[in-house]
Amino acid sequence: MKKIICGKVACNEAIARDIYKMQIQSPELGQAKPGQFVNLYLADKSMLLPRPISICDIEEGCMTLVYKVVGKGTKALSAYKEQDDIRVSTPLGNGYFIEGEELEHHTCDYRGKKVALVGGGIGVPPMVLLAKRLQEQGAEVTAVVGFPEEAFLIQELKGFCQSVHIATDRGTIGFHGNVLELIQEKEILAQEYFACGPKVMLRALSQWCQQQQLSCQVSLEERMGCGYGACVGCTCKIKVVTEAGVEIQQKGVCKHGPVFFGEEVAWDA
Amino acid sequence: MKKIICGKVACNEAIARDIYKMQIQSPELGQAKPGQFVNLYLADKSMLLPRPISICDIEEGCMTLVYKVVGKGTKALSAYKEQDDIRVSTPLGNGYFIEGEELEHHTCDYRGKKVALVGGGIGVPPMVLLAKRLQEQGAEVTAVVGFPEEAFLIQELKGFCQSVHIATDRGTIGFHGNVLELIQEKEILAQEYFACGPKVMLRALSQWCQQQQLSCQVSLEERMGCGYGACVGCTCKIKVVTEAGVEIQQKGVCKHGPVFFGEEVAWDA
Amino acid sequence: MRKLDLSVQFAGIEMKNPVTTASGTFSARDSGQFYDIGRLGAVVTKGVASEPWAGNPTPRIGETYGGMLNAVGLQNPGADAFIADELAYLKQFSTPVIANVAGRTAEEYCLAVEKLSETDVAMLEINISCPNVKEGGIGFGTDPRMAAEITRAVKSVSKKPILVKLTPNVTDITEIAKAVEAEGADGISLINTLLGMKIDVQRKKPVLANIMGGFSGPAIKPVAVRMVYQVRRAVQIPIMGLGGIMTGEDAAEFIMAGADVISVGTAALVNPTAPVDILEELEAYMEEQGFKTIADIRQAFQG
Amino acid sequence: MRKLDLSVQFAGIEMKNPVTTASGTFSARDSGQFYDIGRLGAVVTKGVASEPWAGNPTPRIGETYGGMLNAVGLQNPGADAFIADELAYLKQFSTPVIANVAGRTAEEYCLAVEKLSETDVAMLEINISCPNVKEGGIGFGTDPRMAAEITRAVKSVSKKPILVKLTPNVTDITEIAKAVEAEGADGISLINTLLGMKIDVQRKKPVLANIMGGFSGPAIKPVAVRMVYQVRRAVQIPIMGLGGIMTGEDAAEFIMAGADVISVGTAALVNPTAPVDILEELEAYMEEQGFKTIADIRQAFQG
Ligand SMILES: Cc1cc2nc3c(=O)[nH]c(=O)nc-3n(C[C@H](O)[C@H](O)[C@H](O)COP(=O)(O)OP(=O)(O)OC[C@H]3O[C@@H](n4cnc5c(N)ncnc54)[C@H](O)[C@@H]3O)c2cc1C
Ligand SMILES: Cc1cc2nc3c(=O)[nH]c(=O)nc-3n(C[C@H](O)[C@H](O)[C@H](O)COP(=O)(O)OP(=O)(O)OC[C@H]3O[C@@H](n4cnc5c(N)ncnc54)[C@H](O)[C@@H]3O)c2cc1C
Ligand SMILES: Cc1cc2nc3c(=O)[nH]c(=O)nc-3n(C[C@H](O)[C@H](O)[C@H](O)COP(=O)(O)O)c2cc1C
Ligand SMILES: Cc1cc2nc3c(=O)[nH]c(=O)nc-3n(C[C@H](O)[C@H](O)[C@H](O)COP(=O)(O)O)c2cc1C
Ligand code: FES
Ligand code: FES
Repeated sequence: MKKIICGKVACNEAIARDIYKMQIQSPELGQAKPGQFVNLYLADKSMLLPRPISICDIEEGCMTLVYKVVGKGTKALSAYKEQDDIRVSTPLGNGYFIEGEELEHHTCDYRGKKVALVGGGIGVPPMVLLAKRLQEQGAEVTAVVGFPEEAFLIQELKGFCQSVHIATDRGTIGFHGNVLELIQEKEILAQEYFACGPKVMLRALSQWCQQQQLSCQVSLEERMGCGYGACVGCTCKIKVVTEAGVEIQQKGVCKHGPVFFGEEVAWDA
Repeated sequence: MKKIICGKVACNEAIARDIYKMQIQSPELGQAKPGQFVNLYLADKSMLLPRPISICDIEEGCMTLVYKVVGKGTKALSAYKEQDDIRVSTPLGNGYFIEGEELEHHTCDYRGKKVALVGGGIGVPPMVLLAKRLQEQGAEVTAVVGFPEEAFLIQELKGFCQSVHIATDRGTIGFHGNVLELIQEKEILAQEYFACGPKVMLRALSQWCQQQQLSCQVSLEERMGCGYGACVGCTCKIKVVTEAGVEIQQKGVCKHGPVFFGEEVAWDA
Repeated sequence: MRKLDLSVQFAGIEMKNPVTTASGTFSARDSGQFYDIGRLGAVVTKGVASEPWAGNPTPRIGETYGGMLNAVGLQNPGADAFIADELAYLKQFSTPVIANVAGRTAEEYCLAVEKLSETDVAMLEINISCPNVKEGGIGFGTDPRMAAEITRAVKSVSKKPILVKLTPNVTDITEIAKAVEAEGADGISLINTLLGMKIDVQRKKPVLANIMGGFSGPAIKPVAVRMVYQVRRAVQIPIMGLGGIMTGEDAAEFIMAGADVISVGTAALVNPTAPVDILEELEAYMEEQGFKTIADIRQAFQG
Repeated sequence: MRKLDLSVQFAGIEMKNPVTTASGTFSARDSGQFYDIGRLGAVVTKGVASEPWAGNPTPRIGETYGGMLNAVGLQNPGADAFIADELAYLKQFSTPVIANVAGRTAEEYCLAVEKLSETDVAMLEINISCPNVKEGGIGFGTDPRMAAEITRAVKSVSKKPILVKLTPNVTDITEIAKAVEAEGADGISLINTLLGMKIDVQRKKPVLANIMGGFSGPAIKPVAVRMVYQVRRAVQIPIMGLGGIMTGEDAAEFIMAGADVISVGTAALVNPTAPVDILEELEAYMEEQGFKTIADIRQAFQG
């Protein structure tokens, strides 16, 4: 059964401007797939809805989250102190498809395979756990990460990647431009791409991959209510092949996603 | 100007079943009159209204409150820990009339005067500061305090009173009965009575004092909104002598009270 | 001590306790991953129409002080898919199913009701907050005449008891309640969401793509309790009370106000196990107060 | 950087900023002990009738999740005492005074308006949420015909601009707004309190002696914002927006929705300095966004 557990904040510190790393401990925390997220429930009772945050890293009993302060909820989160209690769900969503099951025409064996992980802004955190798992499965992992100005999680990524390429919007660090421009310019080629970040980035990358006939998995974001499939708040439009041809269906980001194959997503619908 | 200050909880401990003593520190805490109260503003943002609590004791920079857990707000209050911040108003209301000003036919000099302080349940806390001040003014102070079962603040009262008489509803400690029965049975006579407690107690005492032609000040309680005179939520009915005779007017407990002379109160209106 | 008996008779069905889910905040497979659905008195399913509806564009969800907004727009797969999927899945639980029905015309409501009447749902809940496309999109539930018309229409085709779910966005809720009672509604559920709006002053636009949406959660409870109280004194038929119930004491509050059974909506988004937690808290409250039955709670009220 | 200019023209009066107090939550002497009243754009005083009203029995106040209930029942000393006391005291501040007026019949409203017209109040705000004793106690503000009747009556005797304050407890707020605009109202203020109720399940009785009461505070803001937005699109006259404003961003939200000025009610009970705090926060928001005037806020809205 899924459940809401009461964790303890083990650390909660700024790692870049407005970016915090929080570690939560609980004996009830098990494993998670990269790309899964958790719901954080705030102590301030005027804010009812959970805040979904991707799992950046997880080990038995301890989970790492990295989040940006963008509003009231994440602001309240940034004020949590060590040893504070925090209510958190067990992992939600499906995560990236790297389990080795046969997925239609997509590969299932990552041994020796070249993969590129593409993260933008607060889309970078889930790339850490993903890099770790893909490396464990024998893949040759490259990360391409973009930020407005200040980079974070670079050391963590370097632990699991053969190379980490950085782009910043203003050229403050690394490449001056966005991640797709960086990929194209530096010809960072891979057999499969995994991405998380702003919708414009995911869409551009996905279209480029389609042109190149490369597989691409993207993690979508949508404003959520429940985060577990009950409220039908978080839909996205997905192309589904039915007897009648290709049909656009509404899928829950929290339940059917957040990860989809780039070519499935009906970007313009 | 009155203000809301941010104090620090210096202690918050159970002193009897469901009864807590909280000390709040702030350099902005000045003096207060006995019978005045403060508004406590809770951190839980789902509860908006302040909780009015009588000042039990106050010294430069530190205030003592004693409260009973009766509902959500006081329950939340009991969970405050040492060093927690707490928003609290500067003293509100008028307190007991012991300033020495000529108050119509009431006395103004307490030197050598016999006074009795009558407290019931959570009406006992303000009696501590009152006893202290009346003793300072040279009065001979007796306290008569009643509880359902368990007594509290007895030591504190003994510090300022010549004698402290205790009554409990079930006879677990001291006299078996209520404070008025105790006063009558033990003939605890004084020139002036000061009371705080449940309305039935205040009313019975006030009527008895009127029969004996003794002065009696009572501190009323009413469900409050603002606690400072803005909402007109907390009215009580007070007899006022006007040109047209005795008129019953509505007075704000928070603003015109909480202390009134027993004979002013229109108990049945 | 005698054991607690939480069972209730509600508009012709037997329920082991008065706690149900609120339509649109419960999905058998997803909610069922957090608790045993079989423990509930009944489940109320997400609104379903005769044909599939696409719902509104995203963002569909917003948060307000102590509440939330939604503009899901009644996205649903249509009655046939609902029967084949959600309803078939729910068969395994020993819990009565109340199917919530949406429509844009009386004919659409009736079509869905006819289909659902052939299944083993225990009861149908008619959501009359939907806009009436034949009368300029004004909500059926905001006018006693239209509310009566829908009730009459669905009653004439339904083989199941009919609950009519009222919208609170009206001047006089008792007028609507009396109109649906007069047309033979077996029960009333209230309240549906208030109409609300929020603007994001950083982005300078409405939080919901749909601009306005349904406002629910603990913030709205005082309106819900007031309406249950008013309707209880205006009609004889049983009431399902909802709107902001977060705790067992909230459930007891609705029962005192006049509800026979209660539903848990937004609370289940805030805490997935809320329906069963509230059931347990209601039991604890009854123990503490010495109440043995749900009727004891109602009778204790000095209103 | 150019200095901020928060001044607004509102229904014929000049205000140095758009922040006012909400009727019934402000008392010049008592609120004035916490902040300098002179800083506010205007003050709206507690409802006053032609003669004194006793109001309701206590308890008059209850707390709800993110909100509160009140059943003060418009206790007031009558227009004469109000003029002699509160109004005289307010003369010392350089802040326009908007006097809120209550009544049980059109005649009573007119009597109070006539008396107040002779003073130097800047404007009158007519609270039409009061029950009409001549028509069975139904609220004037819940019916467009009655709302129009009161507006016409007070306009015919008033020498001051008239704001009509609408109740949100109606099916269609725009209908009422249009009715009062048609009768010459100079502005509209909304919203008054929702009708709410709370039961204390420990004591087993309603929290308010009056059973039901006015529901206010941040909990109700989504309803208020929605109604301001709807009314802004239905009428031309200026709007005073209120209902749950707690912060400067909340104030900006109402301005984006269509309010010309805003009022702070319940927030001032939760925090006595709220009106001036909100003014400062609004200034900070404007600075941060690069807005120079109140009109800039409204124009930035992409609604
Ligand atoms: C599957 C998923 C994974 C995510 N992972 C991360 C992560 O690892 N790190 C991170 O910093 N952020 C992540 N986010 C985004 C994060 O949930 C929001 O930034 C956060 O909820 C904002 O809360 P707030 O109260 O601070 O913002 P608000 O004041 O509520 O809003 C600020 C902005 O955040 C968006 N937002 C608010 N709540 C949600 C929500 N429940 N779902 C989606 N968007 C929301 C709003 O649309 C708005 O644009 C993720 C979102 C999703 C859906
Ligand atoms: C002038 C004054 C001085 C007080 N001094 C003390 C004191 O020294 N020690 C102490 O223990 N209690 C004192 N009280 C009572 C105290 O304010 C309430 O017990 C407290 O506010 C209850 O809050 P709650 O959330 O726990 O209760 P709730 O769940 O809100 O209600 C429980 C009970 O407390 C009453 N109550 C709640 N809020 C208020 C309020 N704002 N004003 C009055 N009654 C309320 C309710 O009517 C109800 O009966 C005083 C009250 C007043 C008016
Ligand atoms: C996300 C969401 C979806 C809803 N969908 C429906 C629906 O399909 N049919 C319906 O009658 N009510 C629907 N409602 C209204 C709820 O059933 C309930 O009446 C309302 O939310 C008030 O209860 P609450 O405060 O406990 O949520 C929905 C509410 C929410 C929050
Ligand atoms: C205690 C109290 C008393 C009020 N008295 C009046 C009144 O006399 N006249 C009036 O028009 N509105 C009155 N109101 C309504 C407020 O002015 C305001 O419309 C409402 O509370 C919503 O705003 P808020 O959420 O900011 O409080 C009163 C509200 C409260 C809380
Ligand atoms: S957030 Fe509720 S279904 Fe996805
Ligand atoms: S509590 Fe508001 S006037 Fe006394």
